[in-house]
Amino acid sequence: MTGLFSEVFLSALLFGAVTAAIPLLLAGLGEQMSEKAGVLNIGIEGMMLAGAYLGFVGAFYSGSLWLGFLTGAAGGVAVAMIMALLCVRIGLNQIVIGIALTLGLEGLTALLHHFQFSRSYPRLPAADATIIPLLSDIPVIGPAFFKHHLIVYLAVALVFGMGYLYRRTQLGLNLQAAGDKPAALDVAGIDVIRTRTIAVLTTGALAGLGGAYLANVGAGLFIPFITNGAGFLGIVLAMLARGRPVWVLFGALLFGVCLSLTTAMQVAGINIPTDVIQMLPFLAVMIMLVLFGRRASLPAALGIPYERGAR
Amino acid sequence: KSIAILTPEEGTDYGWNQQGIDAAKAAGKAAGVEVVVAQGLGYGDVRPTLRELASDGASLLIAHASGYNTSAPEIAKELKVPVAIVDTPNGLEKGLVADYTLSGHQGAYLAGRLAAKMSRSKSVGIVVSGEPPSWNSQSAAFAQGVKAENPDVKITYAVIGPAAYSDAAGGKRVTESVIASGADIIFGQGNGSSFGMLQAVETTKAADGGKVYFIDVIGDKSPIDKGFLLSSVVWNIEPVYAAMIADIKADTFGTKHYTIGLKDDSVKLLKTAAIPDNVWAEIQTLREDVISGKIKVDPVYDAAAVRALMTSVAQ
Amino acid sequence: MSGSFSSSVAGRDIVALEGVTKRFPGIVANDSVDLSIRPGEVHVLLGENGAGKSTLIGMLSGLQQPDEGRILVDGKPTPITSPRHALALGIGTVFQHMMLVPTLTVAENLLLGGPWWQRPRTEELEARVAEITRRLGITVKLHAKVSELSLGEQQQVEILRAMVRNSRLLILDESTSMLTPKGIDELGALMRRLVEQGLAIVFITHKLKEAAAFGDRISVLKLGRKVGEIPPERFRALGEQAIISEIVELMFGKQKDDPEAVERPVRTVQAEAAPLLQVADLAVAPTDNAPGLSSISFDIRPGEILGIAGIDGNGQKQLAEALAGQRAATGGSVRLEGVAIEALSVGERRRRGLRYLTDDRLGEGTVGTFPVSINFFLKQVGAAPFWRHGVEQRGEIDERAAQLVREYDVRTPSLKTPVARLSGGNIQKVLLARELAEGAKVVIFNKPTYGLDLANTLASRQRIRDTAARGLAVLLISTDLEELLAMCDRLAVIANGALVGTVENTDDARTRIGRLMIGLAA
Amino acid sequence: MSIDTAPTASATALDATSGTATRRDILHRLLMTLGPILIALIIAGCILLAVGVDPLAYYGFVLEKGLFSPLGIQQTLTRMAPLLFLAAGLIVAFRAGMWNLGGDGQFLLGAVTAAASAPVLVQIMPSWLALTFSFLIAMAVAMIWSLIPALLRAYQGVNEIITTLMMTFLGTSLANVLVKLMFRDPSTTVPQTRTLPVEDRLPRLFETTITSGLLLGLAAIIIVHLVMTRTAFGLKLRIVGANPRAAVHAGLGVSGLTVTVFAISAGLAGLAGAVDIIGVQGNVRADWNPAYGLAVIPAVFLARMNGFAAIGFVFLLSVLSIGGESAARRLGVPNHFTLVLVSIVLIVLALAEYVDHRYNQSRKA
Ligand SMILES: Nc1ncnc2c1ncn2[C@@H]1O[C@H](COP(=O)(O)OP(=O)(O)OP(=O)(O)O)[C@@H](O)[C@H]1O
Ligand SMILES: Nc1ncnc2c1ncn2[C@@H]1O[C@H](COP(=O)(O)OP(=O)(O)OP(=O)(O)O)[C@@H](O)[C@H]1O
Ligand SMILES: [Mg+2]
Ligand SMILES: [Mg+2]
Repeated sequence: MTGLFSEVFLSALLFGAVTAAIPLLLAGLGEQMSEKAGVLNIGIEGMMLAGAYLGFVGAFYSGSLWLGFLTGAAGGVAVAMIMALLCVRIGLNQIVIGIALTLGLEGLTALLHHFQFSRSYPRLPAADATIIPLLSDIPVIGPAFFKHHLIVYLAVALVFGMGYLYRRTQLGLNLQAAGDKPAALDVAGIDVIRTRTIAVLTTGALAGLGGAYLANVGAGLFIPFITNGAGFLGIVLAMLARGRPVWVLFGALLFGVCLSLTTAMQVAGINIPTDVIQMLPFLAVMIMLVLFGRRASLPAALGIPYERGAR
Repeated sequence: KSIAILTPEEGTDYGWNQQGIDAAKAAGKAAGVEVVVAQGLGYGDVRPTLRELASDGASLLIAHASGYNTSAPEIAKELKVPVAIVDTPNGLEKGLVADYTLSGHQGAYLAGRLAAKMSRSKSVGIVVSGEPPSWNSQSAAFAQGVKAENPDVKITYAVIGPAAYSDAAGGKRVTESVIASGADIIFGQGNGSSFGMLQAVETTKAADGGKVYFIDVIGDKSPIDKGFLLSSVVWNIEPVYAAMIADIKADTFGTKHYTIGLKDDSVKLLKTAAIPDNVWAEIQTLREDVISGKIKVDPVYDAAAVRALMTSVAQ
Repeated sequence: MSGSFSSSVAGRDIVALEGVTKRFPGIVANDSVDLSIRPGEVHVLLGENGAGKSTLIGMLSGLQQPDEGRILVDGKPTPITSPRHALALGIGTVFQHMMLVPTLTVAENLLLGGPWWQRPRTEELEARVAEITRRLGITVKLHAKVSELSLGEQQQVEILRAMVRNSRLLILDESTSMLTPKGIDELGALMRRLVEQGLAIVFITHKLKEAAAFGDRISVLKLGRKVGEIPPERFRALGEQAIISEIVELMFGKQKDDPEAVERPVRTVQAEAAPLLQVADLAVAPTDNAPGLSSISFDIRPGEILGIAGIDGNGQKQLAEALAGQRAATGGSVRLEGVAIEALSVGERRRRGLRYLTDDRLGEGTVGTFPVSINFFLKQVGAAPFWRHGVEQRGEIDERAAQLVREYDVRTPSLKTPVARLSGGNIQKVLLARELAEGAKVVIFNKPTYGLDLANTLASRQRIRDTAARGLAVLLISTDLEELLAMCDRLAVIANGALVGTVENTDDARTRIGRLMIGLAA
Repeated sequence: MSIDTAPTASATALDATSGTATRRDILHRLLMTLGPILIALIIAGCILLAVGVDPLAYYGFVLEKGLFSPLGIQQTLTRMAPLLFLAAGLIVAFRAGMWNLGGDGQFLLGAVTAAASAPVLVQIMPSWLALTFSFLIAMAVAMIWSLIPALLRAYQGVNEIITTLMMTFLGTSLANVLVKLMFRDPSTTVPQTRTLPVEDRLPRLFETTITSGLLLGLAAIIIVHLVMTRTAFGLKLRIVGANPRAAVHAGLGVSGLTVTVFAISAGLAGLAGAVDIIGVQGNVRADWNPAYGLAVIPAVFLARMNGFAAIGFVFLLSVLSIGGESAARRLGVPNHFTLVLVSIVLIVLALAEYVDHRYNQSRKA
């Protein structure tokens, strides 16, 4: 059994964990922003699918991954615009619209795929990696963490950017107020609807980007239902992270590592059914909730549409 | 008059669904009967579709998914319509229920021999997106083939997830890990996720810097190949369906098992340009041996047994 | 007072309302109201609960748009389209309901509204706040979370916020309701200084004495219509008493001198009777944002009203909740008619006759979206005759609800109206009706007249007195010392979660309480 | 301490209409439902046109195969049975302000335990008793499964949206593990539970193929509706849902009620699983997850948590899913189009409700 866990294999596992974590990270960061501003964005799975599809279409036809990320983000934003219009502007129920959008995008992207790609199944070439000098030479860790596509480092940098945004900028204050007491924000002269719209559209962009990464880098192709519930995991991550972007990062990595663990255990010949291993991240989080549950509070106005002057 | 086939996914997957639909169409055409295709039905309750197809006058319902093998016989009894189901050898009922338990294990065995011959690193991988019986039997036979060819070849077996059929990203990720563990030939089974495996093979270099090859199952992906497809265990279900239609006409439906195998080329290994002719010739000899019974390949359907086989093989 | 100043700018309205009408489903909240607001004047707006004062303010601050009529700013017709617009016009409002984000700090709340791309300019703000607070003579904890502040402190923050924004027109909607007498006087002085600097102020209150003391001009609203105005000239000509009686006449159409100065009726506290409520060494643990209680002990006899005085946020709410069973006590005993009840649930305590009238009418007293009728019976769900075998008896409920609406003079469009649509005073009447219903033995009133108009205040006080007269024990918690002196037999003072002294309500009670409140021995 | 009064309030905005409806109201609501559906069909029709399919033919098939043909309507009604139970469970939870989004996990565990117990029990006791036991077991298991989110919410204030979503991921995996490792039918190669013989399943109604589970489902949702609107218990739950602080103030045992709500809601979801297995499916295969919950949640909202309206929406969903599959097959559209159709219908219905609400308000003012 000695050869099983070679350095190359270990770093491939960790590399895979990071690749799997990035879409969750982006979705979680996006969802977090919506939730901070008081919008429960259940439609994020739909936004990811739109991003995955359009992202793939963009990258495939243009041959540029970056253009793919752009079109993917735009796809997410397009779906988010519906959400913003229906749930933020005119205050429709966020759960109804969210689920409807998810169902609709599942169907629509599958339909488009059927007419467009279901005979050719085009696949993209490997994503070119940005190799970080020095760091990438560290054994195991280096190839696992420092040989990714540039967008991965940007996503991680975004975690800290978001942290800064929330804690140090006026917009961060606005977002928090929009989620905790929108009326107070309104009378302070900031348009609540606009603030929430910004948040939802940002969510769309991030979710779309996450979907595009999943399709273009994670899989290298698009097939129907490719997101496989990643959006819902993003919701869970965002809620657990309680407004702290770094926790989304930790959570996403936990899920990624657990996925790679599945492979590692199989290769090591440990015979636990994959179902059981798949339960591990959820079990871990559940146990965390049982132990530290009380602290998982959410914005007071989450899910409640804001209407000026309503009693 | 007409026969109907029901598949869980669209018949454009270069795999199980497409092979079933294409075969049904071909068999129908040959026998001069109309073929109704109900595809993309999912793995839920297909009783409504079965009833409707029966009431529309189909005289044979082919329930082309193991998930349909409870509902289809029930509808057969309810409406007195012949149905064909898969993976249920003891479900036969004269005039009503026929079983076709398809297993490409003989072909997979040859694929294993082929992989062992061609692997430069003496390490091959099996990646599956789930563990249904028909895949298990091929995984096991592949491993047996590898070991029979060369006991020193390492086999790495990895399941993407419990039901990761459409998890293309997972397929790619797991395949990349398996390649990193040293494999330079991947035997892959999985519907949508197998495209992710293919992508991984196309974009990842083997340990020696060379190409990684992919061995596919059931369907023939050469139309979309970019030069990484080594072979495929191709199933041809048409003889099965043709026999069924004939049995219905002869009133012997539901009395026999239909199988596929190397003998009549209903299971065959795909020859690609990547396989050198001498290797191919050796494989053809082995094929004769399997057909003649000189080499015996037994199907192993149970997931736990397959895993046991892998670990024992892996040592 | 402000004569010299207002004459110099007289005639120039900062803001004027012309024939402004605002309708809500089932109600005309403002009906062709004209109003002129001038620099250098404190314009007092008076009116009963639901008269439409807050609605008027809502239109001035951009929250709502009038259905008819127009608003002139600096003489030009200007539709005020949003709160941002109102702020840009120099209209700063302190709303009746708290408008601070509880999870942000005071500083962050004050900074809210700046350009979004900027870093919050904390240093700049600190300097500015220091200057204003020095001028106003108040202190604020800039870096405390708002949720940790008492309601009084929050109100100060809101006033400060309006100041920080350089408002030309400052609107204060019932801003004194949470302040101590001293705080009210300070606010009065502050308003005076501000108008002297050329600001205009609109000041809404239910306390006629405040109106008379701080105002320059008074407008009275009734059922959405403006029924009268006392202009500054007349205002200055009249004395306090004359002003008050004129207001009362405008509001109620009847003549009566200072209506709040009712005689304290001689009551029959059964001194020898066993106490109905005995509290000994009650203690509650402090939480993140509320003080705890320590060794609280007192008795109340049948027919007695015990008042709890003190500055808001010193444990009054904790005391009431601990007695009612809503908050876990960490020690001590509570006995009702001699029986220990400290281990009983809220519902069980209520069934035994302990009633608690909360000060948080919308937050916990009612379910805002439920109809008025159901809100009468929130604490009796399942009880006969309104429910039989668990099944709702709509007829019985409506009948009794209609009776209570009449008896307590609840002004509501219908029994089915969601209770949150009623004005504060009418919601309070619903609560009173609910708590004083049959079976009460001990009643805890927490700020029972907070936010009520004069008529409702008087009616509520009378209910409380009647309650005691029926032989019930009453615990009256209030921050309004006048109210306590007018009602109670004995007064205790609460400070930092402990009772610092109890005095009989005799002539010198006021000074003794005052000494206790500022930390001296009585 | 803002636990989550959040989604609560939006739930209660809908809850205000618990009163009785007059005939005119019902007519109005019917119009306000059929109108938007028509509009949704037109929008979806444009998509069909875009992919080269005749929308009229498509809808003709949907109606014929989902509603007007005897076979179609029977299938539709049969499909409704589990959905009705799920909707009933969601109504209880949503009215009480608890966002039980874990319906699918509870459903699957109920289904698996029913499938595991029924075939065994029918061999040792009369069929009706065996099925009753199976139902009870399924209900109990789902209730126990809901205990963790319930207790966390009741005593720790942990938001139940997170916990129930996670429990659904967990429950789905657990259901598979149970099928593969514990309750597996040894006589099949495919991992699935033992099959309940057709004659032991719930009887069919009259001479049709409609399962009598439909009646159970209807009974469940109507009882739930009446309990929530007409009884003291229901009012207590609604108080907790609309304003948890008011519930504490009114002396209601909020923690106990919370756990009760979760138990009832999950129990009904478990029963939904059982009724699907015992009434129709007969067994559970590994990796089976129809994910009914996701579609039922919006239906319950659109029905404003009114049981009778929910029946209507569940019926609509069933017609669309049964007829949509048939129409798609006949016209060569991928079956995924049904998802798009359902989505458009949901969105337009939600919009219509908003427009209606606005119109009513402006008329009253
Ligand atoms: N958004 C609204 N929707 C419906 N009705 C409203 C709304 N706002 C106010 N009302 C109604 O308009 C009337 C006037 O209310 P308003 O709050 O202006 O009274 P107020 O004079 O401020 O009373 P209070 O002294 O109790 O604060 C009340 O009957 C109230 O119920
Ligand atoms: N009189 C004014 N002085 C300064 N700025 C003004 C004035 N009127 C409008 N504005 C500015 O115009 C912009 C638009 O105003 P506002 O945000 O109220 O409009 P809106 O977004 O169209 O409507 P809503 O109020 O419904 O959001 C704002 O940036 C506001 O600051
Ligand atoms: Mg007011
Ligand atoms: Mg008031």
